[in-house]
Amino acid sequence: MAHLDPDGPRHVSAFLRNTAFLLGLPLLLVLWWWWATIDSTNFFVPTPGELVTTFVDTWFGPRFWQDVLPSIGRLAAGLALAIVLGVAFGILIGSFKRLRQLLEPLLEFIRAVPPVVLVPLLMLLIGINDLMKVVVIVSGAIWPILLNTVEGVRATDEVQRDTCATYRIRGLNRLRYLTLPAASPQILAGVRQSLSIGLILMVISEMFGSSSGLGFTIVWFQRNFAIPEMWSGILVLGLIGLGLSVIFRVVERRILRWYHGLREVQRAS
Amino acid sequence: MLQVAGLRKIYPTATGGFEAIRNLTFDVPAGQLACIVGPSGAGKTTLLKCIAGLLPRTEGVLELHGKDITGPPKTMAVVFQEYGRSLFPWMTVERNVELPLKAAGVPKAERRARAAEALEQVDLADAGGKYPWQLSGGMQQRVAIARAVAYRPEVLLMDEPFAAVDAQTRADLEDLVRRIWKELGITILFVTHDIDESVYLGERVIVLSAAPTVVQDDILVDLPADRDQLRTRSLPRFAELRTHVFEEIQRAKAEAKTGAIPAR
Amino acid sequence: MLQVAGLRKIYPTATGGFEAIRNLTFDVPAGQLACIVGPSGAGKTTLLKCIAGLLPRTEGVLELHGKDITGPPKTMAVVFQEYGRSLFPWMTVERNVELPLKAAGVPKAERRARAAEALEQVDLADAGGKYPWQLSGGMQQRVAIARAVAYRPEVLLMDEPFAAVDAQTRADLEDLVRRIWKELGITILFVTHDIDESVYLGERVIVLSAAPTVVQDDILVDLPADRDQLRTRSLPRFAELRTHVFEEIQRAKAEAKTGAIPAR
Amino acid sequence: MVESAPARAVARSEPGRRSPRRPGSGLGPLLGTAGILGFLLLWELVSLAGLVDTRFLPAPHTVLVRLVEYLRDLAFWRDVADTMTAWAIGLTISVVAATVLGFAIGSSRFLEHATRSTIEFLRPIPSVALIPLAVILFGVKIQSALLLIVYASFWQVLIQVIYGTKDVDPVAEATARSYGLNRWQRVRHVVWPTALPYLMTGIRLAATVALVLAITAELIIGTPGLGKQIGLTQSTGDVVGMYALIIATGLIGVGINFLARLVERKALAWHTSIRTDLVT
Amino acid sequence: ATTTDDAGSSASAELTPVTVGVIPIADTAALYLGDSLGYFEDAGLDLTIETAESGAAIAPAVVSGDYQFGFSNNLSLLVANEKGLGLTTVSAAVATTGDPSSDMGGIIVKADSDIQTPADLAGKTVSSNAVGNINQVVTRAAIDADGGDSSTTEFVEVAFPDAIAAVENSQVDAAYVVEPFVTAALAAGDRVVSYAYAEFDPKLDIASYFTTQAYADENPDVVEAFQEAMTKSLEAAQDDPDAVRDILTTYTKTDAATAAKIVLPVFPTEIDRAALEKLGSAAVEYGILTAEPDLDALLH
Ligand SMILES: Nc1ncnc2c1ncn2[C@@H]1O[C@H](COP(=O)(O)OP(=O)(O)OP(=O)(O)O)[C@@H](O)[C@H]1O
Ligand SMILES: Nc1ncnc2c1ncn2[C@@H]1O[C@H](COP(=O)(O)OP(=O)(O)OP(=O)(O)O)[C@@H](O)[C@H]1O
Ligand SMILES: [Mg+2]
Ligand SMILES: [Mg+2]
Repeated sequence: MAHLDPDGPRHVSAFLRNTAFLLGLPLLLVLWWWWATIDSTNFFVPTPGELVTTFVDTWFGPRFWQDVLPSIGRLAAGLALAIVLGVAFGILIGSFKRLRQLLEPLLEFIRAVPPVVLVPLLMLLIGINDLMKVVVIVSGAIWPILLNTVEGVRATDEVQRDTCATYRIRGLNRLRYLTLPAASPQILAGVRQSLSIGLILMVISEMFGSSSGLGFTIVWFQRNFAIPEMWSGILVLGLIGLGLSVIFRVVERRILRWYHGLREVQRAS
Repeated sequence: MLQVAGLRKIYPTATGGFEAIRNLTFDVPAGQLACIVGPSGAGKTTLLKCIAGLLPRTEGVLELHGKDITGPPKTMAVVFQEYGRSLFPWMTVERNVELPLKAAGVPKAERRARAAEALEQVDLADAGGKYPWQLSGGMQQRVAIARAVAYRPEVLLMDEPFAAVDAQTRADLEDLVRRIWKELGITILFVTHDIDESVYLGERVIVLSAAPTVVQDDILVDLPADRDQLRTRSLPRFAELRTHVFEEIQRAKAEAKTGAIPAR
Repeated sequence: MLQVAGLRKIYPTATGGFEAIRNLTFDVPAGQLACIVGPSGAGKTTLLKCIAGLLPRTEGVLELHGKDITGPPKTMAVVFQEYGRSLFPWMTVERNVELPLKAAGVPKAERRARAAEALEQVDLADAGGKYPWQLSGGMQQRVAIARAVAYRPEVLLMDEPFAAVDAQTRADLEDLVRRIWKELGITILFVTHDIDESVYLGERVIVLSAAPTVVQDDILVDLPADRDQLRTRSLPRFAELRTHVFEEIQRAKAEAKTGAIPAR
Repeated sequence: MVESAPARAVARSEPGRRSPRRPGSGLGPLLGTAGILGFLLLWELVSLAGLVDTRFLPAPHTVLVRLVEYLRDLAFWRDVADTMTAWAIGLTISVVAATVLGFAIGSSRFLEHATRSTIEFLRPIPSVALIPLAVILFGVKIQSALLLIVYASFWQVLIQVIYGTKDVDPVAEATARSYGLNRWQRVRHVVWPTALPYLMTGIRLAATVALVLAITAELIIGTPGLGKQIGLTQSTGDVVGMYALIIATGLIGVGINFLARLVERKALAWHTSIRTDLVT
Repeated sequence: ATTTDDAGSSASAELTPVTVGVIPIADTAALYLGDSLGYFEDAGLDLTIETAESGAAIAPAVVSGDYQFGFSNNLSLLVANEKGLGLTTVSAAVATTGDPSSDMGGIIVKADSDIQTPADLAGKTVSSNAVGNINQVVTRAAIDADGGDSSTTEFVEVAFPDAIAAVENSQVDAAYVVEPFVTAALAAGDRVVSYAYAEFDPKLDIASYFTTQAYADENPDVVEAFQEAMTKSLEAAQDDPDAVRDILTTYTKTDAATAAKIVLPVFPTEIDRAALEKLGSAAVEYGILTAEPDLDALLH
């Protein structure tokens, strides 16, 4: 928060600055990469130029509709489920100490099982279909949300809790007006982590029982030594991650408006 | 109506427990306005929290309407000493005031009206749309008071509710408390550090000793029921009473100094 | 020494900004103890934060020793109105008091001694090993005071530092402030709501208007330098001064009521 | 600073439910065990009822018997040691690096803005896709596994720390600044304790992710460890052995979390969550 | 040679350390057998065997020089060379039994499935351990040869160990599996529709040992020594199935009972060029390769 300067070309300069922030470091990194690969013949590391051509050739076309879009759909479904379940269970577990004691070791147990070995089991129980892949995404993406929600709920300010108790604000009201908002900064930190984990699991879920999808395609490229294509697939993943984070930030700004206001107005400097 | 008998409260600590309240016994009949004074750290907040059902007691009887207090009773409102933290930063002032009414199922229109009225009474009619963290300390405290007033509880517990407001506002708020007390016929327990305030406001002043706390004195305020900032405060009886309360607190502090504070 | 000229502060808000301070101009010479009073929400806290270099001003001059204040100056200590939140819950009381000294590189032994002394002065010698959240409101506030006192700053800003303590403790602390002020020859800016306190403590009382704030009045307190709770307060000049201050605040509030609060 | 058991004599109840003097300190681990046992029981019932073919999902008692056999086998412990070594090294590297970077980024607006897009881009890149890179860089050595472990767990901690550093109470921050604490001192005395709960969550997340990746890397690349054994059981259809190893993995996860909780209790005794937990 | 790790420590100084990356399955039994018989030491090589779960990790390690030799299925080698990896085979490794009624790999279906011949697989879902690999090519070839239209068959990836469950739970219609899962499936009552390796070409080589052309050019002696030892090993394996079954239990988790039952592959000493050409053409036809492969470059 610099000095308040509500005048004139703030919009334009702010836009330019944001763009610079958005692209500055990536540009530097690309330059460095370009410089490093300028006379390299390493089979496994393509040059930026190669990568861009490959990227266009590979992903602009039917592959986008056949592989990328369905994957994004499953990812979206998985993330939505993970958020709903993670927050719901997180609040339950965070609110009741006994429940926490009962479930925590079990959850830690399940959490430590690598998705790669979990997939066959899910395949067995659910079948080889989209639902299985969504469940794989949920099975990994739920943890940061769940854990953060639990911690956020537990850290709710005592005076605020007491206030609710005395005014007999309970049940759904308490959830809606105290528990959720109070934990929301931490919940959203968890959601942000889950976005990228969901993406990673989308790839893993498509490594099994698949014949299409972004993750499948990347692994297929890798296995068939189509290295520039593989990197271009990773680029797609990165871009999706970037897109998710932009959407996330817009949502976060809305949900946490009070929080950012509180922090930023007061921490003026 | 409110019965406190043999109340004892020990806070668990790493070193085994701290005895904040040793033995408190007093009754508050329905519709009384009782002030509680005592040295800093005497256990006033602790007492209020026990009565509000927020803190389990270690020993003793706590009854409201003859029923044991096991959790926050209905129709009780509390204004906390940590007013800043008792407001929800994610809601505007208006919504903070409305929230308890909403939870109690008061219809929207009435809720709005009551909140607006209460904010008006604490002189914050303009601040309804702001967030608590956009307010000054005194304004925050007044929001907490407005929230309690709008709730129209049967029992109102207030923990140094006027600590952060200026003298004039304070006087206005004092009169507000007496007015709603009379109008609604509610029971009020009012913690304050201001001896004049305790005498001016209360019908009775309970003086607590230093921790571990007992009732040091219980003074009936025999001033006329209609009080006025200028006239009442200049009554000779007012001066007598305040001197008496002052001396009692002095004595409470002096005793605490000599005797070591026992801890379990 | 401290120069405030044409100070203006507009808080940025969703609706464009709220003008908390319109135009403040005053000087505080080195070694003065000046009290600041004003209605709730007048901008006292805002002013203190600007002087402390914690809040950027919108316009105007703010100079300490002739140098523009751009960040928190060294050798300045602040006691915040939100005492509870200004203590760090992860440290014991002792360590809270010691922290600024540690940061300033004071050797351990001296640090210990100064912290112990300061805690003693605020009557909390026993509470050093506790955590802030194990203390009552008044005790927390005294810890914050002890921290400032132990720091031995050149300039001390205090924002309603005695709001949560009982009358007797308050009197003791008032005398403590005057004593360290005299002993250390420091400059003190003291915000209070208690008019008597402002007159008893200060050599000067600056009265602020309601927001958007200007200096309503600047009163020299021509009481003897050696003050005493009983004698000084019963001086006729004391009564005159406090009436004067009271009237000024009344006027400040009255004016705010009539004129609408302008917002940009 | 963990409050001792006798301190529980007075219990602070959830609002609305008062239950004084609850002697519940030993109940926690008991309940946790009950949770796991309940899960195993459910699984046993599922296989008893024939809901799934035991050839593909064996009944837990057969798996547990195999697990006990493993526990008596020195080779198993060597594998566990291999896995845990990779885990510990990888986790340490990522936690240290992420904490340092997280504090740097979180306490500087400029850095935060400048790095955001890059972080968001790099974070979702799946470690498994980095296997070829890891193998070219390091071959089939522990370093390959480490690369994957570090890459995956680093972000978990980093994001938590960045969020934590931004959660500093403005009044606390103002206090520190007004007392002339310099940047480093503020980080040490104010930002660090505030971010600590977040960091703890980050470490707990990262610890498990590191374990998952250690196993996965061993499984796919073939570096020695539990994962490699899981791969071997898989490729020969030894389902019972596979589930026994998976259960071993899960138990290691439980152990790791237990340790993390222990550290947390010590480090965060002052925090609302622990404080109220102790007396709740 | 960059790998120094545990090589060298046990062996005497004259031995050249080499590392071979393999998948721990029956197909690589010859290598283990030869190692235990000391053939590699005899050839002046100090052999280290590293295992990987799949071929995906082996080729990069060979290209980067971490391993000197690797084990890979032949179609992957063709694909890799088309992408310019410059690999070359140094030795045959494993081939089909050539017996279309009992082989080490085949297409399984449920006992009561209505799929009777490969042609019935048209329009169905078939699982394979990896899409676009040799198993898919031979399966499609089997369908087309039987008069079906293999382009209507959907291939999905299911790891071998999970394939039987997938078939029995009707999650896929059929699955391509290799030993020991063929035996396991038969034991469970499943049916083999086609032993597609043998159907494709009775002399089909499934996999080979390979290195990079660059390494072969620089270290002809090492390559020659390896080939020599490999040949002896393959012969030994081919001659003594019991020794193969024994050694199998040492480096895989296969128990002796299963090891005794499974169908062993052929361990040839020469790669059959004609069968490989046929495989290449089929791969081109099914779009896995873009052009007829250059076998001269691949075969050493
Ligand atoms: N959570 C706690 N753990 C341990 N001791 C506590 C705790 N809370 C309060 N105390 C102690 O109990 C005593 C009474 O505290 P309480 O807050 O009730 O005082 P008070 O009368 O409200 O004081 P004040 O007027 O300063 O607000 C104090 O000595 C305090 O140190
Ligand atoms: N962050 C903020 N955003 C917007 N307005 C603010 C903010 N902080 C304070 N204000 C407004 O500025 C005015 C002055 O606030 P300030 O806290 O300085 O008052 P004060 O004089 O300290 O009052 P009190 O005596 O009640 O503490 C108030 O009207 C308040 O609503
Ligand atoms: Mg109190
Ligand atoms: Mg203020």
